[in-house]
Amino acid sequence: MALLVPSLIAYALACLLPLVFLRKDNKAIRQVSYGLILIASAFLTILALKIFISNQPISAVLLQITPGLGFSVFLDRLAALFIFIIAIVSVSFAIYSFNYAEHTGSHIRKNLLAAFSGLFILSMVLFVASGNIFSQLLFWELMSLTSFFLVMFDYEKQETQKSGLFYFVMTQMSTLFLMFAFILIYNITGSFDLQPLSGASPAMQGVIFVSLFIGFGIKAGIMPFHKWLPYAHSASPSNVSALMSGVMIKVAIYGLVRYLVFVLEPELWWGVVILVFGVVSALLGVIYALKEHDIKRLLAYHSIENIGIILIGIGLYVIFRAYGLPELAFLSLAAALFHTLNHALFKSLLFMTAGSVVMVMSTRNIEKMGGLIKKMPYTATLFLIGAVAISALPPLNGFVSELMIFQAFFQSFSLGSPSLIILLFIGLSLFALTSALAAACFVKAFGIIFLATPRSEEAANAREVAPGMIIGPAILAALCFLFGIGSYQIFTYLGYHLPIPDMLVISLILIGFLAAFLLAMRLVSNRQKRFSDTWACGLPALMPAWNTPLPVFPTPY
Amino acid sequence: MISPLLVTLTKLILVLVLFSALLIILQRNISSLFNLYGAQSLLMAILAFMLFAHNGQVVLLALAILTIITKVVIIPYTLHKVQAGAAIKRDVEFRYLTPVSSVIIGIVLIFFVYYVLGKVLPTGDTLLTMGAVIGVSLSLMGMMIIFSRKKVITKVIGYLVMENGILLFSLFMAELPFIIELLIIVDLIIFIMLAVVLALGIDSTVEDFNSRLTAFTTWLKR
Amino acid sequence: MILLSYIIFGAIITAVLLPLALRSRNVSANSTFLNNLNFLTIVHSAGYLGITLYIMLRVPLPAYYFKHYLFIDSLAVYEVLITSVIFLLASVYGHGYIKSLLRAGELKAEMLGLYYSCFNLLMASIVFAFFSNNLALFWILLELTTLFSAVLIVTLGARENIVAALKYVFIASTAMLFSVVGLIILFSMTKQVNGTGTLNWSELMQSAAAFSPSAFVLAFAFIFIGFAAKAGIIPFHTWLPQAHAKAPSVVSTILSGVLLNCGIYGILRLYAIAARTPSQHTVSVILIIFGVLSMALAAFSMLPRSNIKKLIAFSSIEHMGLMLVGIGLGTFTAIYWTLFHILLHSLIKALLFFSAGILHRQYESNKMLEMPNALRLQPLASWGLIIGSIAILGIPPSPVFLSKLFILIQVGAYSPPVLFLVLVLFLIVAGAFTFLLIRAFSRHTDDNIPTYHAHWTMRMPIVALFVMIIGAGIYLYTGLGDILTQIVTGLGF
Amino acid sequence: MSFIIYVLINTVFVLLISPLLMGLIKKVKALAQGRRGVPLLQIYFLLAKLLKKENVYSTNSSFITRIAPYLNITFTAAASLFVPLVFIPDPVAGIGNVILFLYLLVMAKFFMALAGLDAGSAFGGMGSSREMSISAVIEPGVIIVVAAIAFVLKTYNIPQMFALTLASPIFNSATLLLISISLFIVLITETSRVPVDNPETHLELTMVHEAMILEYTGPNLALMEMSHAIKQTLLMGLLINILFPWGLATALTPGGLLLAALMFFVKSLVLAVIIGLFESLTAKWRLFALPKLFMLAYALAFLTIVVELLV
Repeated sequence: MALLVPSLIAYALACLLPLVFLRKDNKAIRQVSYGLILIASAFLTILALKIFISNQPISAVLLQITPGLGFSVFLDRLAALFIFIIAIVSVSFAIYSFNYAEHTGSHIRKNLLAAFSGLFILSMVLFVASGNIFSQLLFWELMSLTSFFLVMFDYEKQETQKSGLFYFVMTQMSTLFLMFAFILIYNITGSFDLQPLSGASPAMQGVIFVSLFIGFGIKAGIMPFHKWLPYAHSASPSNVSALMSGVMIKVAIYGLVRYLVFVLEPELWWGVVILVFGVVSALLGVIYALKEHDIKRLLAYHSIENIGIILIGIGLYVIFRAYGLPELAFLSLAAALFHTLNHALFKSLLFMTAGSVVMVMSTRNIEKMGGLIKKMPYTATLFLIGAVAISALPPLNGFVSELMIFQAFFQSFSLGSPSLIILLFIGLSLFALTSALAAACFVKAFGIIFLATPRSEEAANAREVAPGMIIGPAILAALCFLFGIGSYQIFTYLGYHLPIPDMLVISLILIGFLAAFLLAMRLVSNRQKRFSDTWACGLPALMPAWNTPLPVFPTPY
Repeated sequence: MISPLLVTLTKLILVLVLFSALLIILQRNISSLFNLYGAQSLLMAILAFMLFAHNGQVVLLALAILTIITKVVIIPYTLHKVQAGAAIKRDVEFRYLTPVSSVIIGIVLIFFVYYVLGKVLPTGDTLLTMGAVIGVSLSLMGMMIIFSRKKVITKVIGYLVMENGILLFSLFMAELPFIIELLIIVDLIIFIMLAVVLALGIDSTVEDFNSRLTAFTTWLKR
Repeated sequence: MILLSYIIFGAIITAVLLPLALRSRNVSANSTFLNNLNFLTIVHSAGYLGITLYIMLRVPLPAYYFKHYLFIDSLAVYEVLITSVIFLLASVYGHGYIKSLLRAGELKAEMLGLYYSCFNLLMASIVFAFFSNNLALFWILLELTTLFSAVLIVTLGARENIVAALKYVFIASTAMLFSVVGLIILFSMTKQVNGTGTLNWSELMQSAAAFSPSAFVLAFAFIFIGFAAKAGIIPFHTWLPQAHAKAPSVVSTILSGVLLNCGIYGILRLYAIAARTPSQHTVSVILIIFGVLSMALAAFSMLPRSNIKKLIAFSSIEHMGLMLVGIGLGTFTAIYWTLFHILLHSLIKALLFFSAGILHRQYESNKMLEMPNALRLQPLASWGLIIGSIAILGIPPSPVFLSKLFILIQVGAYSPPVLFLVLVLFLIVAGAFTFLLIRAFSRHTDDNIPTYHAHWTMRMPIVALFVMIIGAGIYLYTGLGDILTQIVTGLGF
Repeated sequence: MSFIIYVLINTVFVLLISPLLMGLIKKVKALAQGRRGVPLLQIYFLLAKLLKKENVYSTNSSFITRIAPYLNITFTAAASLFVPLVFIPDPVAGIGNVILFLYLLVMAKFFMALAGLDAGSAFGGMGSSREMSISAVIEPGVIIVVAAIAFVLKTYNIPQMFALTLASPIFNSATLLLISISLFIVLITETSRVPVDNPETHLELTMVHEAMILEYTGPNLALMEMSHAIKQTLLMGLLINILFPWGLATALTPGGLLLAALMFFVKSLVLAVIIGLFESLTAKWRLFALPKLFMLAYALAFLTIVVELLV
């Protein structure tokens, strides 16, 4: 409590300060505002970690309006995890924004950006911290509203207008379904408190589940409710895209998990529904991403893919729970939540570094880029780390969570129903396809953006970005390593003994091998080197246009 | 209790009222409409007077006098005067309904109203039922006129017919306190005037209309 | 005799104002004559507000006057409070707005007298309509409001204004005549029950239990037609969009913020009677059906709009539908939040129309495609529209969120499918608002458009409304809640 | 302690035998085509020669080109720990997790593909793009094959799989034979062989793997070739030890190890002959025809699961 309230106040101040001095073009005010966000987020990170480690839920009433109606706070491990996600990304966001936000339009817009960012983070934190349905709904709407304004940042662009309209209608649709579900819940329990819905009939529970799923699903960007996501995420400023893609869609996952685990009594078919939607989102998300040439839209489609993966985990959880397999159910849920955290980290990282690139290049078309690794080595390295993480490659964090899902899938032989097992194996193979396509996509993205030769004037004249825009993402990159390599230790420390490989050992072995090979090569090989032009088929010079990989990405089957 | 003669006479007049309404529906000449309306109002007054003769309530007498003064004399007179200044003499445009179909629908309406009110009204009192049914039907016919005619001036007549229907209804159902009746009638007169002025405005140029409206204002505050 | 003070006050003002108004022929925008008229109007509305506040604080309620023809109870005071606040703001706003219209030549100087006299008379008649205990008296005053507001609509003198006013007058008055039929039936019913007929609401409440159900439903249906037309409920709404869109923004505010309330107020009073008769359920169903239909029609009509004021007008229909549903649900919670919703709806509609008014002065248009650079040229009005829209859509932190949520909860308890339908309608409305606002405010042109400098009297009410809308949420917990509880119990729920 | 010994033994064995197997297949192919072919140990000579040459870098290239060979061999070598070729160790910290094994190989491939793009040559880009697409399309097959094995053997740890098949006298399950066909297709694909890729060509538009490493010379090329050879050995080892695990040592005795190494050599000889013959008998397929092949692998693996479910 001691940390929570001051943090909330700091966010509120961060929002109010630029609004009060809206017409002043003063960089210091914005810096203070982002500074407040930074401090508040740091506090919240500590708070979340404290709760997470001690596993003692915090529950308090912030403001009691009338009996049965008020704002209350409930933070257990689940909420703390999501608070942690929000806070840690916000820390990075604030550092990144110190420099980035100064490059965005007129001073009033800069001030508005700072103000709405503060409010946006505040509303997300409060949604997750909410202890009752009423405040959840309230802050959900507030979050939608502020994010809408952030999407509308470049409101004069035709494209943004379309995105904004699309986004607003979709958020309202999500509110529609949530309100429907919440009101049904309220009318069953007669209070706004989050409590198990044991009295309701299975049919009613089913209706509530479906509307909750659609409501949260729209916000999370599940296919076929995903249409808004690529539009909105590419229209907003890149630092905000990082928040939206990294955090906001996770808040929807929080809602879904909260209701599935604590309120409703899931049935088997729910799990199947979630799983099917998850697989479809994952697969189609990545296929759309492969076709994309706009870097931010590409990343946005990958968010859809990763939300699909998270949903696969949740779906498996429900299925295993319905079959009375608590250990597997826990493994799946842990996988889903861990992937949520991981995706938040590497997707924000990718969006921020992509934002740096877009800022330097003033275009989002990756075919105009190329060769940036030599101009922007730090940004390129950070992007590479993000790309490795999102492609689920060991030993980074993205791999660990996908591994957990794979393992859950592999153990589906313990289920009784053959048809269900077949379904799970089909899901498994499509999931594998997704994961491989993601790697292919990021080879393409990283290769085209950063490698080879510049394909435009801007790319040739690119410069490395300001330190804040390196440090912010770098924190996330470091965490990607930490949560990848230390995953087994972290789970064990928290008291969860999961059957996953100890990535620390693997990493040590990798380092050992690397050192060994370096040493061996030093000893036995010729260490001379020479530089020469790339072989250009005998032509005088290499054409930059050649090094675009052919669009040979056959649609599977 | 009520003398049979009076009952027969009342019924006769009620039928006449209905007949006048049908005539109004069919009529296209505007000044004839005013005259028809005046005649219908006179029938109202006579009805009110007959009811007064029967049960001796002063309210009814006052109502009869009031009706004669306003609806038989003042309103038709004013309407005629206003009409003299306007260009149109005949109203031949209709929406949704032609006069003939209006008449058919009007007859259907009467049966419908009889059916609905028959369920509510106390049975046995045929006069009351008849009065109420014809009153409501008259209102509905007036509404039909408002809907089907395009010229505002005929809409006004439709409105007046409606209002007569309601007067009829109230005569038979229950006598409202006089003050209320009076207020309602005054209200309606002001309203009619406004409608007429506006109607003229729509049929003339805007500048012309402005001066008329000003004149109306002066009249209103006299 | 507090009520007397209203009458005396109104009479004095009218006595001073009317002769003044009638002298108007050719006056310029800056004449003392106009200032005087304006000042008197402001004093008039401020006076009502003052007296109302005094009543709220000091006078024990309910109080009856003039043989129970007039009375003051908490509901009436509440409605009068809303009315006088809106009128006060409108008259302040009108100061700058009317001058601007005069300068632009859209309003003829000869019309000024008519405008101000009708404005003040409208105010008086609405206030007394709320205070009438007698339903017939209420009906008469309601007719008068139609009359005065119609005249206010035509003061602009354009042809479409006349058409709009005529449509309004005919539809409202025709429907109101049906109310008389209903009132007469009601009167005869009380006569059967009590021996003497009465249309006094307080007495109707007492004898309601003895009414025959079918007759009462019939009477209710007839009266409902009239009041529904005043409130813009489908299918009697056709006058509303045109009238609201064509009228000067000050008048639109009054029409939307106050006049529609009169209709809803009448229906609420009537429902309070219905709730004591055996036919409550039937009446509820009627109200809910009409309410939902209104919302549906409004929602679908809002989609293709390009005219801001028309959109706001349809939004009024939608909210009237919601209030009707709220009343029809007939539970304590539903009525409580419906009342709160009435207050907020009035305030927000005022905010929206005031903002649209300034934009109209800037661009001489209400069409969304004709407002380039609006956010830069008129930031206050633009943000007024944006925030007003957010508020009216019921998105937090707007207090409308509360009333919407709780009415919806009651709808959910009544029937989940209806709840879902209503939610879908809300979505459509939200979409329509966003579509129009985004299109309107994202227009950009490089032409140098001269900025219209809105007079401070036009800007001040907008700021005041911002404060009041937020304040309403806070006030709900610091006093308004008790008042609302008192009203709802007073109505017998 | 035994783990460290295992690491040493397995790594050294893999490093030693991989070039030999590579040469073996080459030889078999040459013989099948009626040529004499290069000596069996040619690959060792080649590597030695490459180590002596200098590294040539493109002026367009970045540090990716420099680190890729090392990362590549590191990850492949790490993956080799997951497939015990001569000796089954006790499970340690998840070493042997089949998914981790696959992804270590993908990681190696990821950097190789990046390196292919780095120099800005048209060939490299094309190779990377094709490699990643092929690997994406085969991935469901690979995973489902692995899952089928896991499903049959009820474990997803490779050493345990070997231990299980070793414990049973003859084919643990007939279904494993079905899987082995799928596994063979995976092997062909992952090691860039006909009909998926042609390891012999260098400057044809059809090539995939060779195109990516086109820009490498000298020691770096040696590392790349080496890791490719290791990868091939690992996949062969996986196939061999699941189907015919006989001879694998379960305890650390010098005699057992020697026998196991010998046994593995003989078995891999047979497999190399099969691969060589297969390569000689088929022609390279069009890129867009490949999904048919992968679909076959997928279908067979799926069939395994279905059969297993019915039993």
